[in-house]
Amino acid sequence: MSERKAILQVKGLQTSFFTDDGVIPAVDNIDFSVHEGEVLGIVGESGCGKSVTSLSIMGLVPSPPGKITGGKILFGDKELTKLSDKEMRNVRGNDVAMIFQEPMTSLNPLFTIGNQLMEAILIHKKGWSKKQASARAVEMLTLVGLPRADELMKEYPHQLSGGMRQRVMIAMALVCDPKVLIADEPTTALDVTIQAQILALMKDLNERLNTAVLLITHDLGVVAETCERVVVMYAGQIVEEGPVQTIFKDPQHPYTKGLLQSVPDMRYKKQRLYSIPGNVPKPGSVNTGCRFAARCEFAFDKCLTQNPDLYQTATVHKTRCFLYEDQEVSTHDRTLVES
Amino acid sequence: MVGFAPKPSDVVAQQDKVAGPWHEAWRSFKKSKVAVVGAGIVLFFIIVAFIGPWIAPQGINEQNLPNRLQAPSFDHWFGTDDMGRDILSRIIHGARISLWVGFFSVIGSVIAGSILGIVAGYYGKWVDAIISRIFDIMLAFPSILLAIAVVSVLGPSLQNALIAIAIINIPNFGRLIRSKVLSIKEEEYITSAKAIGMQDIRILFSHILPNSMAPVIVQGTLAIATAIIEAAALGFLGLGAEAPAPEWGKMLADSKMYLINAPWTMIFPGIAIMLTVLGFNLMGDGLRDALDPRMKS
Amino acid sequence: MTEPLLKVEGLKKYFPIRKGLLSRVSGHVKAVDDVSFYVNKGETLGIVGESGCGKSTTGRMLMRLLEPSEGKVVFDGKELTSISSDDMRKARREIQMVFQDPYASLNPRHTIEKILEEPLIVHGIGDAKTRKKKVHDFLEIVGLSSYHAKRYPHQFSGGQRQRIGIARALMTNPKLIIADEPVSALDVSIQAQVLNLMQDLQKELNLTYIFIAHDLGVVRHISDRVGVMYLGKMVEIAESELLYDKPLHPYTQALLSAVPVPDPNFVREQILIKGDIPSPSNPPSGCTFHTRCPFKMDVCTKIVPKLEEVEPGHSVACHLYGEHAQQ
Amino acid sequence: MLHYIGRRLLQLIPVLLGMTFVVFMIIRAIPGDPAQVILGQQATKEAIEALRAKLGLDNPWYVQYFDYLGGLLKGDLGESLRTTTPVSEEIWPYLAATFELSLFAVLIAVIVGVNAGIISAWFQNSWFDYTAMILALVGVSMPIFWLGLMMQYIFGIELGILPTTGREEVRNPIDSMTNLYVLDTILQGRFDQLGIVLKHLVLPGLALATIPMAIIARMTRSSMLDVMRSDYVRTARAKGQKMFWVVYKHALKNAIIPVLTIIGLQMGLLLGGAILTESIFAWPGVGRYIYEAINFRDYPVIQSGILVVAFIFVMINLFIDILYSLIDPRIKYD
Amino acid sequence: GCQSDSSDGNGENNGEPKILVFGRGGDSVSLDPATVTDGESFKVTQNIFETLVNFGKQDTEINPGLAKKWEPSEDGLTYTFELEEGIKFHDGTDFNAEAVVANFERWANGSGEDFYYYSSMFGGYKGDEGHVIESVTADGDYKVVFKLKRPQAPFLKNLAMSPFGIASPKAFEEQGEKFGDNPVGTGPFKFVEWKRNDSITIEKNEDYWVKDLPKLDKVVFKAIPDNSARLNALNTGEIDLADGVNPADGKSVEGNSELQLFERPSMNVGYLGLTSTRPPFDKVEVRQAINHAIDKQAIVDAFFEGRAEVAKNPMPPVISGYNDDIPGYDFDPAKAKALLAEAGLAEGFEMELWAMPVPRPYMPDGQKVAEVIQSNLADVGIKAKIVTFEWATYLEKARNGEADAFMLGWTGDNGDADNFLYVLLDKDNIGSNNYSYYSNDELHDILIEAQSEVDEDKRNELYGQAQEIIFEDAPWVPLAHSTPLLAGKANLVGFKPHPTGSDKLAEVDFK
Ligand SMILES: Nc1ncnc2c1ncn2[C@@H]1O[C@H](COP(=O)(O)OP(=O)(O)OP(=O)(O)O)[C@@H](O)[C@H]1O
Ligand SMILES: Nc1ncnc2c1ncn2[C@@H]1O[C@H](COP(=O)(O)OP(=O)(O)OP(=O)(O)O)[C@@H](O)[C@H]1O
Ligand SMILES: [Mg+2]
Ligand SMILES: [Mg+2]
Repeated sequence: MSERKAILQVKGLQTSFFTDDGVIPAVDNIDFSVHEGEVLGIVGESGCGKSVTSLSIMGLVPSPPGKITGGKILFGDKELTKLSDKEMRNVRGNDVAMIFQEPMTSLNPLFTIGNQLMEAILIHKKGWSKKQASARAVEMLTLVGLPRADELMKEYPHQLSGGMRQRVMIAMALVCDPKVLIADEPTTALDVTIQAQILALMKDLNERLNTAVLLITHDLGVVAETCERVVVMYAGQIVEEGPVQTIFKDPQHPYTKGLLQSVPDMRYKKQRLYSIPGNVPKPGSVNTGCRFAARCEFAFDKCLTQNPDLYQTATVHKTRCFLYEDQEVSTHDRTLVES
Repeated sequence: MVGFAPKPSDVVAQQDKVAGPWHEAWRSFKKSKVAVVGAGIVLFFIIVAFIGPWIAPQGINEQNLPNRLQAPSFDHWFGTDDMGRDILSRIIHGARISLWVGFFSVIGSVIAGSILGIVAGYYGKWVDAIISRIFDIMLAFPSILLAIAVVSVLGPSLQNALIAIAIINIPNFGRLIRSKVLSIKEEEYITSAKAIGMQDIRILFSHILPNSMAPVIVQGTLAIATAIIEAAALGFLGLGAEAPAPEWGKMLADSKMYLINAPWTMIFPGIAIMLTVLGFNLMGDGLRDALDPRMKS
Repeated sequence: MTEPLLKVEGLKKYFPIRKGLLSRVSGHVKAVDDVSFYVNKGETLGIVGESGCGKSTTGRMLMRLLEPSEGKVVFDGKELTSISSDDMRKARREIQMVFQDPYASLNPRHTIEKILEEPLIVHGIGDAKTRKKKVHDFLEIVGLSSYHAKRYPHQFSGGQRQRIGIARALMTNPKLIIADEPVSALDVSIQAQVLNLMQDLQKELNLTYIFIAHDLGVVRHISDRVGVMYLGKMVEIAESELLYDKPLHPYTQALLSAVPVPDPNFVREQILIKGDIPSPSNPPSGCTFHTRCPFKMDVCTKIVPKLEEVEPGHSVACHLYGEHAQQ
Repeated sequence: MLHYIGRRLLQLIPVLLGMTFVVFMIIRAIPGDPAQVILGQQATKEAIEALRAKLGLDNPWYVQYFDYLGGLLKGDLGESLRTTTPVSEEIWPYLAATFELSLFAVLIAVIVGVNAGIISAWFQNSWFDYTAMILALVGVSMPIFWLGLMMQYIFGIELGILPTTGREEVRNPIDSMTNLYVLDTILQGRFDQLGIVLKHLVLPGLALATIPMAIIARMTRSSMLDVMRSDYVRTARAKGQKMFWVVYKHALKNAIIPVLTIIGLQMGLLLGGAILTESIFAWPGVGRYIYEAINFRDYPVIQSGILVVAFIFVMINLFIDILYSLIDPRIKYD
Repeated sequence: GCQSDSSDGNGENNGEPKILVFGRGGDSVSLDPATVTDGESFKVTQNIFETLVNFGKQDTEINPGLAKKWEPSEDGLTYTFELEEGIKFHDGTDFNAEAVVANFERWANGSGEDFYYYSSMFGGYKGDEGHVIESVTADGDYKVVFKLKRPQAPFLKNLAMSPFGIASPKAFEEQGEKFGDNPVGTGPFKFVEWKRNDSITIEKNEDYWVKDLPKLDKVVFKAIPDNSARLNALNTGEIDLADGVNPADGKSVEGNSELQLFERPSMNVGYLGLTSTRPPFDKVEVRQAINHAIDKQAIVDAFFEGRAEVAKNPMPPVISGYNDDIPGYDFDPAKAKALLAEAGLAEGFEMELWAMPVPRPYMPDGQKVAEVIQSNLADVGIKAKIVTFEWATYLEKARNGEADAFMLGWTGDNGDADNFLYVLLDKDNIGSNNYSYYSNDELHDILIEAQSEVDEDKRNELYGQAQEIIFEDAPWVPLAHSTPLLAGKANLVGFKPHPTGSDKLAEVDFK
């Protein structure tokens, strides 16, 4: 697995919002990479910065008030944050594509499915005729499992159900064979049975087309079922990162643990759910100490004054918690393990 | 005690001190520079309206016919009008009337329009059909005729000009509110108000009305200018400020004959109206945000 | 057996689709089509089903926020469906509702104090002073503090808002609370807080819940009995253990298998049902699920299956279990 | 759709009936006697009495009203008291003139207003945004007569590039068949004349367009700001689409619907309320026609004139409603 | 710009046609002059139709018209007119005695308001008791004899009025009601086209009986309602002649070398009427006090820009019978106060001052003048509240005697004193044109006597007395006799504005 090349690397990304009330560092120094053909999950509570991370990669952070204030985003060897407008447009949809949370509102209600799909094609495929684009669009619609693709081309988004629309979104994202597909909560708005269909489809496409997928969600069930690796975010930072098996079996960060415990499991009835007390702090309101300290049952003095680093606790497992400070695998060890 | 005692961190998200709604509104209002500038302008004119009689360099009606249509000079900063009266003094005195006309005629139509619009939007069906059709009629109706009717029923006066203008503008606001109410009434908090057993009247005025005012504030502040100008335009029907009261719109209308020869008769009242509208507008935008607790982060 | 607190019989809601010059009714959206169930005092009835299957419509009809097209709702011995609308308004004191989106269901321009006091004012309970006191008491009960009273909804987190929503429902000492997807908009960790709170309150105040949700995990956690709806009909209703351990209706089975489980090692047999939910304005004939059902039989396209008890405490509406079972 | 149009047309009947009744009552309630006004200040009492009798004004009001309604049913709009010409015959040239001017003004207002609004929203808080907003404010707080006379002075007298009054060069009149001069000149292939006609439209068109333009600009701006934040605009950008197309294709079509409503409302103003503009630019439009009829208490002209304008106004709004459904496939009227 | 043209003066032109565009405030109502009352209609018909006798170029003296000679009988009951020969109507039919008779027959057979001016100038229609004309008969082809029931002093002046332009009998018989849209007369211009509310075009009558006239090929009357806009249009060259120039613009026209200013000789009076039935205006001292209180000169200087004469009588000086010996009330606030004290109103009183909402030729800006009057009255202790109504309402209410004091004015129809004094101030006309409800029996007797007095000198004597009575009783404050302004292109020649407001354009030409 580790032989796979990192195709998208986020290094020290920092994105802030400059509002009347001051600067909100929504994403604060984040590092992760997506490898070719893998499905990487990002989980975390609402407002922890998942969407801002993905928008930063796409160069679509609403500006003003948002701005990338630090770090690098490397696609291959292209530094995305340094690209000109025009160069960035070439990346969007072509190299990196994105599908959004709300299938209901992410398609323009006033244009036909065909129009919107073909637009996506014609932007990047210079010199294609409308006919070619149309053929390609139909092909993609079929690929994502939509029946009557030909007719669908002429229909409007409101004539489609939520699941169909999300499939159209996926088709649109994949139309130019992107290397990376960012899916920001692609199924939150959908019913469980439809969600199951969409997730199965994404996995299938990931395997068949070898597109790397960055799957953002707060549903741990979805992560468990679809992802290979998981990044757990809390208040703008990564608090834990590792393979899905490890995270679920052996969560290290107290936040991750709490998260896993508070999910009701359909398979059996818990007497009482665990719940992490308190709320996510407002970004920017915690300046010293661990951001989770206020809610953490294991917090000790150090946690209130110092912000822990992201410790490498195993080759492929990192945790931002002082409890694991001692377990950090030294660089030396790491190479040992890896070899 | 059940549930969880809120940990201190529970309230970390809300660092602002507990304060009354007006205080809150004021705080967020202050934050918007544009709104403060707007409020400053409006306040300036309101102060002028109040203390006008004491600060005006000359009386409002001191005619001096030999001295008519003098260009701005040291004695008459804004020049004199066709009766030889000091324009600056008249503008200062006129603030009271013009603000009154502009503001209250708009308030009048906003109130009437809101009530009709809300009822139409909320109850829908035939109530809506009737009110909407009445709006149609009013919109297609020449305002002059309406104004003439107002005079013939109520007699000529400034107040009645105000009423006439208010009536003329009712459908504009009514339609605006109605369309807003149509979306507000589908909001969950309206259903939840019904679910606790709330009466319609209370729902209408305590819940729907305050939440549908935003577009009206914006439109209303723009309408102040038109109202001032309209009030002057109705002067020939006897609707308007009683002569020789210095109403800005009338001063502007009176300047018509001297547009080229004595442009100051028009420029200064014009600027006064424009500044007032600018002030109300900027303030309106700020107010809309300030009165909406959501805008405060 | 004691008389149930709430009894629903043959409840229907058809929304007319108007057409033509004189807005003649040309068809109906059968949002709820002949639903019957009961709820006992002190228990929680969960209702699950996919979006648009009529869960909310059912919930709203119980309170007559929507007038039922047909059917009877008997609450505490009183037939709600036949009283005047003003009496109904007053009766709402006893039945309250908690909404899905805690933010949307609170008027953004009112302070929490005002929001909580309003039910009392509306029903003429207490004087200004006692009302204030009650507001503060209930804020404490749902785990907030009295100093929150002067704040606006947007100043609270999702979980806190839902607590406010629950507090409002409790203000008039209701007997029954209808919770329409009360936790769907919340994060898992917050969701846990709210679910726990609801359970605690139920014990303490002897409340009865109707809990509408689409998350089967959540419903299992909180419900004593669970009803599954599909396209305006109740297709299965059973005690919670029975339903989860041995789902009978193919739709219930599919639904259960589609829920992702937060365990990467759990391998389950997924029944991926095909296609989308048909339109309730033009529902399929016979069993409405037959278009997507993996076990479809001929009879399914023709005869509407009845909801029948196939084992104690477990009813299902499916031809696989009825008289046509062997065909 | 046809059903919907049919229903709206049916609804039109009570509206117009209500309209005639209201107008009828108002003009009879206000002082001022048509006979007196027609005959002028000099008129003697007897002459006035005689004229009143001849005009049927001495009948009870309901008799007069039902007479009028009866006429309407037969398609008879009555006859002007002043010119003794049937209103239906007389009104067309005025309507045509107004129609031409309003259309032109609406075009200006929409083209300039919508684009200004779009650019303001696109570059929110830029100098363009601020300038456009200030100009819009100036626009609404400027009396039409002032604007009109100033434009005449600048473009007519000082620059001498545009005619200031009327619809045509009086020394070189247009041989009109339809009274729609633009159409006439095109039909006749007189493109020199077409140029002249268009030139004559510019100043009154601009004056008339100013206020709607300002309102449309503001409306478009706020509508665009909403739309620009929407998910589908983000989707379009995520495809790599150029900002220009994102704005002018994806956002605009969505933002235009509330703007259409405003345009519909403004049409009422343009149609019947353009009296000032029509006077200053000597435009023989329907606004002045009705206005003068009011001055002269020319009852049939007032009644039928307002009726016709109201009819057109309601039709325009119906047209706009239909336009909605053409723009937005989700809107279906049945 | 306008037509540059060789000035050979005989109407022949060797290039472009000579077109005069005459900008004015409103459109005509109908082009059948007999049926209308509005000045804007007469402005046009004056050039299409001709009357038996004409007014002078710029006065109301009687000159030959279609009749080259006329002879009144001694008793003033018979008039014999000798007509010009060889004149044809525009439709080619002959103008002759027959035609004249036909026209008078048509008018005399009217009823109600059909021919308003006919019935008001000649006392009704055939069969009416007051009808002055006994008969109109043709005596041969070119002689017409009028028989009157009683002498009518202004008879010839009446005949010169525009409404009595002689129309082609063939045309009005054929056209009926539509004659107003297709007028046919004998005048220097023929009707061409009428675009309602916009323009009326008339063109040269090539067969006009007066040699070398008209000089212009075409005249277009263009309605431009706004005074300032009309002047702008003159400046841009869209029109050549503009009626109704604001007094305020007079100077700038004079200062413009491309334009020239015309003053229309005054035949009007603008006044402040005092409703003498309403206390305290029933007291003559109060009325006199108000007359003394108002500074007419200042008003004329400021709002007529000096282009008016301060009025002291209810009729303008150009009209024969004008009594110039009357001193008029001078501006004397002290005296006004004294008079008020005499009336027992030393403390002053409150009143309504009605100001007209629209500019009129005799009163360019009623509102402004009212403000000056208000301020004048304030100086003598009278608190006046300025009130205004929409014009039709204003007239009706004033006519009903609802005003304390009201501003109004009058433009003469035929330049006769009777048309001012009797019409405006006789008790017969209360409820009609005597808005001030002024009633004086002595005055009444004098005015009635003057109506049938044919001797000019005696008649003037009577009117002199009448004016004295009126002066003493002071039912009005006569304010001004204005000279309405017109402006034209500098190269316009031969234009002589007529005091009645209807101008003959036959001799107008471009240099
Ligand atoms: N336009 C904005 N202006 C100001 N702050 C913003 C803006 N957008 C996002 N933020 C801030 O950035 C933080 C992260 O937001 P983000 O949308 O990334 O959360 P998320 O993890 O995607 O949450 P969710 O699960 O609800 O989608 C939020 O706390 C929010 O306060
Ligand atoms: N006012 C209405 N008019 C017409 N149809 C309606 C109306 N309200 C609801 N419906 C229809 O009735 C059906 C049931 O709606 P309902 O809201 O009860 O579903 P639900 O199960 O609560 O769905 P969700 O999980 O999305 O809340 C839907 O198909 C909906 O389109
Ligand atoms: Mg997000
Ligand atoms: Mg629901």
